[in-house]
Amino acid sequence: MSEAFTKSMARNIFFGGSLFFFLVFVGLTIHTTRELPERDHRENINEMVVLGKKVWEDNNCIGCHTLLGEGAYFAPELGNVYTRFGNSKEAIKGFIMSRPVNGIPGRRSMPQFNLTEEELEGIAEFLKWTSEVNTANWPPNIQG
Amino acid sequence: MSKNTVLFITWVALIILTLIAVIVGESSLHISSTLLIVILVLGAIKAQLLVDHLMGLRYVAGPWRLALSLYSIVLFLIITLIYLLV
Amino acid sequence: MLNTSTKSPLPGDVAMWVLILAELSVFALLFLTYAVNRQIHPELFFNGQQQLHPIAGSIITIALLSASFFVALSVNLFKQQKSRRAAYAMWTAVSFGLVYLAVKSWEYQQLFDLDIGLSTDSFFTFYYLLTVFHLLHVILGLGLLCYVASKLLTSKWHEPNIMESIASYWHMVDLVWLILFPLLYLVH
Amino acid sequence: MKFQSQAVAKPYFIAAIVLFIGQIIFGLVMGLQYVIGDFLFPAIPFNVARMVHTNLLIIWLLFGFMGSAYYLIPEESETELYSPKLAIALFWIFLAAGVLTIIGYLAVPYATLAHITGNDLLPTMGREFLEMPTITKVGIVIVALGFLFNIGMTVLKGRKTAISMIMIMGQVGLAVFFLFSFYNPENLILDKIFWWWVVHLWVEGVWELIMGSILAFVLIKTTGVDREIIEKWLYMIIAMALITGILGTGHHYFWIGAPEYWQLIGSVFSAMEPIPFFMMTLFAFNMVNQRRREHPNKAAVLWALGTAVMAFLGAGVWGFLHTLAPVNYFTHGTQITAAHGHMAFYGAYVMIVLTMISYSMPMMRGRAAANSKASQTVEMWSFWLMTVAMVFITLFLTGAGILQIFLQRMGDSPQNFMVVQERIQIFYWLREAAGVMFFIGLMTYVASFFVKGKEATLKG
Repeated sequence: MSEAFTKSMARNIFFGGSLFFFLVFVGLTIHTTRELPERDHRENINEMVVLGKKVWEDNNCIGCHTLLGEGAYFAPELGNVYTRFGNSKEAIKGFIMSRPVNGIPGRRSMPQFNLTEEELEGIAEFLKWTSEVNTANWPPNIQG
Repeated sequence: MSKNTVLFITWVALIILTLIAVIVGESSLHISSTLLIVILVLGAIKAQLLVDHLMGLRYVAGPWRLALSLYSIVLFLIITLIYLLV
Repeated sequence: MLNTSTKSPLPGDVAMWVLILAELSVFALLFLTYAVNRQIHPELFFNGQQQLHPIAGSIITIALLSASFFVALSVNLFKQQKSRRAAYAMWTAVSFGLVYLAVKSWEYQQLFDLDIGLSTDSFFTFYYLLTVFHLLHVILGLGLLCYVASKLLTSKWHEPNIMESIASYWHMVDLVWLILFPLLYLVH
Repeated sequence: MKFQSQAVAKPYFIAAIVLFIGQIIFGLVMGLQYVIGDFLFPAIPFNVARMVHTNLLIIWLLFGFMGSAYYLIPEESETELYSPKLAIALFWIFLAAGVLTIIGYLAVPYATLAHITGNDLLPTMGREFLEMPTITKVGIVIVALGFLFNIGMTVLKGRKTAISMIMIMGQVGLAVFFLFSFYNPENLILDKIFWWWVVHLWVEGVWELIMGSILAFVLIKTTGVDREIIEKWLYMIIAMALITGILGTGHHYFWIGAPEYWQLIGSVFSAMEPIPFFMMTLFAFNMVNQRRREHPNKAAVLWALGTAVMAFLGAGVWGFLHTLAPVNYFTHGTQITAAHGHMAFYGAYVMIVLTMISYSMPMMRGRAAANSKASQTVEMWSFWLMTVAMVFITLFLTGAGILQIFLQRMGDSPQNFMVVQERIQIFYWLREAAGVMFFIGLMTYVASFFVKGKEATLKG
């Protein structure tokens, strides 16, 4: 078994291989960004949706919830909450407004974030927009 | 036979096998299962010729020739089974 | 076997062969997924295959096979210390590679004219992923062949390990096409 | 210790262990909140505890990586560190930024923290693992630049080995990909796609380079095997890691709105991602078998072998469990993901830092090569306690995930999320118990530093 196994060839394979696949990845990412508009309906992003995303981030909702399956697994998935709540923004806003300040004894509970009416409208718009993104019909059912 | 002539013969054989496969493939619109097997077997033969002579693994020590030969044969076999059974 | 010929060493570097085995397994996974999906949507795949051009496919196959032949020939000549003739063989291989590139881009042009893209449907996702992925490997391979060919011509370059490794890489790329061609073009 | 300036790594490792303890404490808090819903509510809601848990993990691993680099680079380059004073200064800056951020999470509501730290100027907060205020992110970048400058200058003026070059590539990659955390577009889908450039290309890309170079360094020192062989294997392992890992990012693009060809690319390439970890296990065991010397630091060798195995199990096997698109369709966003996350992070990155600490700390505390026999035994106890506890945590979360999928995602009458969470409480209780076991293991680990005794001799 007199095979040659040299460090210089291994190094070349490392540099050549990773560069090649990184370029392929960048190429695919560029192609993805070109195909995204008709999948994520970005034309529906109005300033309320933008405010909603800011409210989502400023209150660290991702710390308990998952959004399109990514985040914390403590509270329900919110990617399709708009459809689960019967396509009604009022239901979402009502739920958030009515969170008890000291929570529910013995059970997990969502804190009261004291959002203004505009922020509530924003977060509802943001969740509505997110539910309309084409996610290859994920999640499997309405429960998310 | 010198190495170069073996290469030349392999090359010619590969081209002929390719042409046969194309003729068989284009002979009918919907490939019957027998023609399917013929094409895939031709593919396996070509792959074996390439591995043995062009890659030069014919007389190489170690599992390399076996691995490469098995690669194409097993792959063609699985694909044939998928096509025929599923 | 008649003549108990002596066992020759593996051509090229083991590191390259690890890469070759990795690439072959990626393509194997893609081929198997293709076969399974074809059985799931037989007519979609059949219609897709009708858009392809088997004649162009066979020219490509013959071009790649010839390139492989000249690469193998070049390695033999190189071992017989005929560097200059090995270089010419290598440049011939490169020219066959260019034939492949020309015919392949013609094929893509036909599909682009019909507005068929990567996400048109499941068949063409497979078609583009498989063939473009293979194309990129051929382009990388051509770069390596050009490197070797120019080295052979100029200095007293004598690196059998690099020469054989690059030749083995090229043969791997050709082997992938040998499997891809019947699968995509012929079996419909 | 060949070079005095390597001692700079000591404070980094001490800070790493202290923050590690903090991380596990908040892990226990969260584990309890899973079973006792209103535990510490509303003082420390779950999302705050989670931020502290995950950010402490990242900060202490970064401390560990930087400490490992400060110990490894001078010895590899056979020259003193360029500027030990800069390293210490950066240490205090990074520690201050980290501690202040954690205090910020705990002291004020997150929205207030965002407002105080001027998140409106350049909003980058509120995203998983990147919850730290924008100013902290800027602080991290400054520390990273200073750190890279420091080790870069050291390598420039010294011997260049594959191990130090790969360590530097890994650290530079870490810094470069962290810059993507500043990109926070209004379009959630674009935000997610490039968020994975930070998270995935860290843990399944450049961090594997850092891990590989540390493992190779420790193996050379403990087994005495020829550098040429070890570095050849190292290059092959990290080549396979990047070849499969970069396009492996696709397994995060299945369900977040990206085109559906990612389901094919992501599945195929991430199915190959266990291979570099399998090669790393072969590599570690092979080198230890072919060792040319008996290194007295048995604990470090155990950690090195343990890292290879647990990385393969956690990142490789548990990763493959849910990486294929048809499977991921059901497991995405369930406890299966949490199970993989725990064992992968512990097996690959926590353990490699502990390996380096276990190898280098005795020498930084004035011993020739290893702690006393007694101390090493306690340390080995902590290894088994923590590793077994982590296996249990992963098994219990996998059980929880499978039941969750069965109840919530399968069948014709899927149940509501909160109802399902009630049904799988048993697994969360068991997981909390395993978490306590892990904490005991960690305490044992800390105790092993204070066990006295005659130093184990250098045999052979």
